[in-house]
Amino acid sequence: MAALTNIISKNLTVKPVQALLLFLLLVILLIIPMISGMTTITLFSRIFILAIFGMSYDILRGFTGIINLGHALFFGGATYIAGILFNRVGPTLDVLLLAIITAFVLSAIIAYIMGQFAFRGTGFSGVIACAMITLAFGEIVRHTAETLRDYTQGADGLTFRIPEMFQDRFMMYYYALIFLIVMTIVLRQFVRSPTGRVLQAIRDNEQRARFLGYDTKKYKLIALVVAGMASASAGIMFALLTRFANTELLTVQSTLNALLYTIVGGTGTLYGAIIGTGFVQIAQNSLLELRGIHEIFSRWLIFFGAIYVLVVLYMPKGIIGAFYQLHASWQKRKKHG
Amino acid sequence: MSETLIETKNLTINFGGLKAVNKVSISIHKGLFTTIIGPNGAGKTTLFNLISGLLQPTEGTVIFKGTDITRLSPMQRVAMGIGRSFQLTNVFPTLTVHENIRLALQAKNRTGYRIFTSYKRFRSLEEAATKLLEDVLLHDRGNFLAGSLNHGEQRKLELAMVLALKPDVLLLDEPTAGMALEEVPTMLELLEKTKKEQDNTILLIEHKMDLVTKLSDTVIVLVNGSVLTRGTAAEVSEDPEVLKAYLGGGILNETTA
Amino acid sequence: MAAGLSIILGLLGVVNFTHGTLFIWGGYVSIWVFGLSGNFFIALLAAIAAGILMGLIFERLFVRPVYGNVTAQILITLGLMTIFTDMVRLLWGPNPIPANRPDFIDGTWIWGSVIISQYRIFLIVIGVLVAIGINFLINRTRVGMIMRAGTQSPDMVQAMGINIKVYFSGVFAGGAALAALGGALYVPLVGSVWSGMGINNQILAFIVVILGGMGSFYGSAVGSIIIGLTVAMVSWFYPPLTVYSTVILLILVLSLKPEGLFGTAVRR
Amino acid sequence: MKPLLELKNISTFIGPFHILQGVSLEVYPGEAVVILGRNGAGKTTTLRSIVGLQPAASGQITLDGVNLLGLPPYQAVRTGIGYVPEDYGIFDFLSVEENLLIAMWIEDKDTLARRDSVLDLFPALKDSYKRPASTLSGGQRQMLSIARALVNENKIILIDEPSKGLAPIIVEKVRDALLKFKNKSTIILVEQNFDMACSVGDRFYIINEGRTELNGPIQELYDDQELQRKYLGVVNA
Repeated sequence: MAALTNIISKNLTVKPVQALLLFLLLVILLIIPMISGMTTITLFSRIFILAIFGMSYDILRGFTGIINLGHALFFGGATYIAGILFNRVGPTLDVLLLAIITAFVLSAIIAYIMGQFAFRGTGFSGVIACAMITLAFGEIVRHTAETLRDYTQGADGLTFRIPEMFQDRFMMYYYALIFLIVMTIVLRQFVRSPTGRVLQAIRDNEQRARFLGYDTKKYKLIALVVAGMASASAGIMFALLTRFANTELLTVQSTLNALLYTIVGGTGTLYGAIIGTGFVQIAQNSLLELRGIHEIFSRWLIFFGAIYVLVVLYMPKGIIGAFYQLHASWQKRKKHG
Repeated sequence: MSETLIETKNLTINFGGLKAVNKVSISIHKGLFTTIIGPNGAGKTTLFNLISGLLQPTEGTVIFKGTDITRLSPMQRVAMGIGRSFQLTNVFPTLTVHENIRLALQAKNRTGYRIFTSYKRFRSLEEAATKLLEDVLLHDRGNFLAGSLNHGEQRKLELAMVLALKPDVLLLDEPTAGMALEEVPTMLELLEKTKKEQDNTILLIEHKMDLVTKLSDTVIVLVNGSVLTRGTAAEVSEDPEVLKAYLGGGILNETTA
Repeated sequence: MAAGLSIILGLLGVVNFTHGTLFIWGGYVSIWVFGLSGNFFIALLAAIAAGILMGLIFERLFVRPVYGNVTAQILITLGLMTIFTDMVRLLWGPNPIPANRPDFIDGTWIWGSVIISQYRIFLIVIGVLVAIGINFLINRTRVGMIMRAGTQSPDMVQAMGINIKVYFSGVFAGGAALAALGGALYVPLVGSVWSGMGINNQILAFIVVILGGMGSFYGSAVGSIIIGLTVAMVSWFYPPLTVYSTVILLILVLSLKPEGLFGTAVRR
Repeated sequence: MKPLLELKNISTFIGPFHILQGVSLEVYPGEAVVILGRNGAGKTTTLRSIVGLQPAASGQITLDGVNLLGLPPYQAVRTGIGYVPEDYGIFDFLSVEENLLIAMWIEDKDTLARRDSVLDLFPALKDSYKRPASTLSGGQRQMLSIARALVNENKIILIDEPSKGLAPIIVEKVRDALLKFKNKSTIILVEQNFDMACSVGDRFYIINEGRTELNGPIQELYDDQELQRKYLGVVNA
């Protein structure tokens, strides 16, 4: 096991202690399905997949400082693409591949076009313009999905069959876990690349980045395309998990979900999105179980909004940030005491 | 005289009727240290903004190495070799000091579009960044977040970032602004070193006259958006017109009379 | 409604996503009070009161800490939008509620071949009255004077011995009241109210404000007319394109001229 | 005699900039104090710290025994300060009349009477009384800004570089106006125009690098050219 932690530690450039913790976490996650019921298994699969959606948002909000209010279109759009193709062509692995390619290509193109419009301005009005334009793009896609009832079934939702190998919930858990690990490594690599650093520089101080000679608009476009594709990949996995898509997936609310995952966990950290997703999803599930006590517990969105506003106001760095703060003050006290 | 690096012709900008910079024609010669002085509101920083591309002039042209760059974006100008620092400190606060410098180096080396390679793979950048940190006396601050540095240290970091771009001309906007008095001599030393070691062309805005006198080859005096005079520091400070601009003419009539 | 948003965005420099929510709250409250009291004007007043109350709460508790931070404003107001939209569903249920027009203006006038509903005329009258009222407030009163001065330099207004924060709250509440009034008036026009109505109108209002130039009251009036005409024309020729046309208009305006067509752009 | 306005060791930051690093000054009733100093020395910031627009981090500010430190600007001003900022602070969207009205938080008979007498001081303003302030020239703006500081019964008037950016003839007019009401009120004047400073001021303070370094009767400074060059000219000693 020491050798294993060593490998993890070396390849992920983390401290041995952290590597050991990561390894333990992995073991726990591997064991969970064997000792728990179907609800827990599905909940965790869901968390794994939505965490990717959250992380893709963190690339934008946390690392580049972009607010994209139409981000759900990549996620929901991919779910729809997979669903429609499975229904129209057939639930086979070939079709899944086709869906993945289609979703990737389309997200990249849409992200590119969206960025061309959204990243024109800078400063105060630039932020507003970006939020509005992305919101508008999201609404266009949602509206299109509602209009094309023949394909999407509109608000009623589209149910579809999926390839056989994904039908087993138990195995799906592991697929989702592997998917999460792979995507985390990929995105982590991205934010640690020279490009990723430039994105953070843009978030910190766009004007200065321009005066170092960086074409900041191009970098924002890269960020949006990468985030769009990551979120599309999560959308496809989501299709395989739920076998269902409705226009709810495309609403601003859905985008806000991703936003909530990242800010609860901590923006600009990538892992924060995973923690945030876990926290939010588990909170949602527990609240819904309290439904029997009072009707208000079924109004998830009220709690959602409340958590969200409180986090923005009082815990802008999220759980990870709060943890670091505690850690820092604890060490200070140790030093002095 | 040596070759002209930057030339402005009739540079003018209007801010709602106010001519912040009015028909300024100056030429900056290669290898010289030129300082711009002038009372508050004389248009010094605005002139920098016009040369570096943050603002577009209402009239006139900016020529750099013989090319008209008046309509180019700031990014393009940086690529051509114009590096600038800002009057207000302007670093990337949530990145480490080391990363701040590396970003500047990386911009010069054009490795910004390597999407999936870890930045740690670029050894030469790492080393160059460490070297630069030593140059500006920040070597023990490399792993600090830039935002946690004190003000004087941030100014030094900013100087290092401009140096990292290895520009043909450095525009430095009041590198000592807001510094504690004790820190100013260090900055002076750094500027002197920059001037000596690397045969740089430097354009500086500064208020502290002792600095100006020690550093400059040429001084340009800007008043109310126009060039009043230019010459060596000694010439300029003896110029009655300049005194008048600074003192409002009060004593001058009597001293000359 | 656009006027309310324009005032908030323009005078305070606050991006407000709660407007759509205030709009539907106005609608629900007015229907509810109309049902209780049977008097349409009391219902309208109740909607305005609800708007003011909510506006004050939003401003005091949530918006004040984030003045000057656009990103936080967008995030916070989006959160409030979520909470209060869902609250509507909790209080009045998720399904559309039918809304009746008050009897005295429910009829139509037939004028040659043109049929005009009395309610539309009523709306136009109210609209003109509100416009005149706002115009009077802004140009003829001390409050308006302070508001106009505040757009230029809040600091200097403070240096005149005026507590500008109170006025900021007032402006925010006033904008909120206009949104709620807009909702209360809109609902009888379309005949029902449902919780999803907010976001559509929010987008429309943003378009109007941005088209007209942020903070410019006359601009947003012109913006309303442009939007109205575009929507009418597109829905005449090819109805399914209506939503696209407005949204595309928004994208074009924002990306070509971010400060709006009549831009007194917001600086700060 | 007790000073009317007293600053003790004021320290003010703007963002990370430590602008004022120890400013102390005393202003006695009825006198006109001039603050001099080079660009960026902290003269404007001193005025802004008194009014509270740029709150001081530490030190002591009292006006007529009332503590001003920590008060929001609107309360600080109401203790009796008229503030004429560097860029005049005229509201462009308001008419000349409204610009005066907005400053009058009490609209009683006295204030109205005072307004009329102030207007007599600046006849140019009377002519464009109903016009939007955006149409005023630089000199008129300066007059309006000063007039605005005079309409209330203020204990002290702070004026920031009234000569800046104005043509010499206009500067003369501004000076005349200042001289006219100088005897009636206590004034702090920040000035780079030495002429203006000498003719209006009774006493001077020199701020250098964010600290008050020197003070005395204005005549002393006027006679000492070495001093002038050292602190105000382009040459450093």
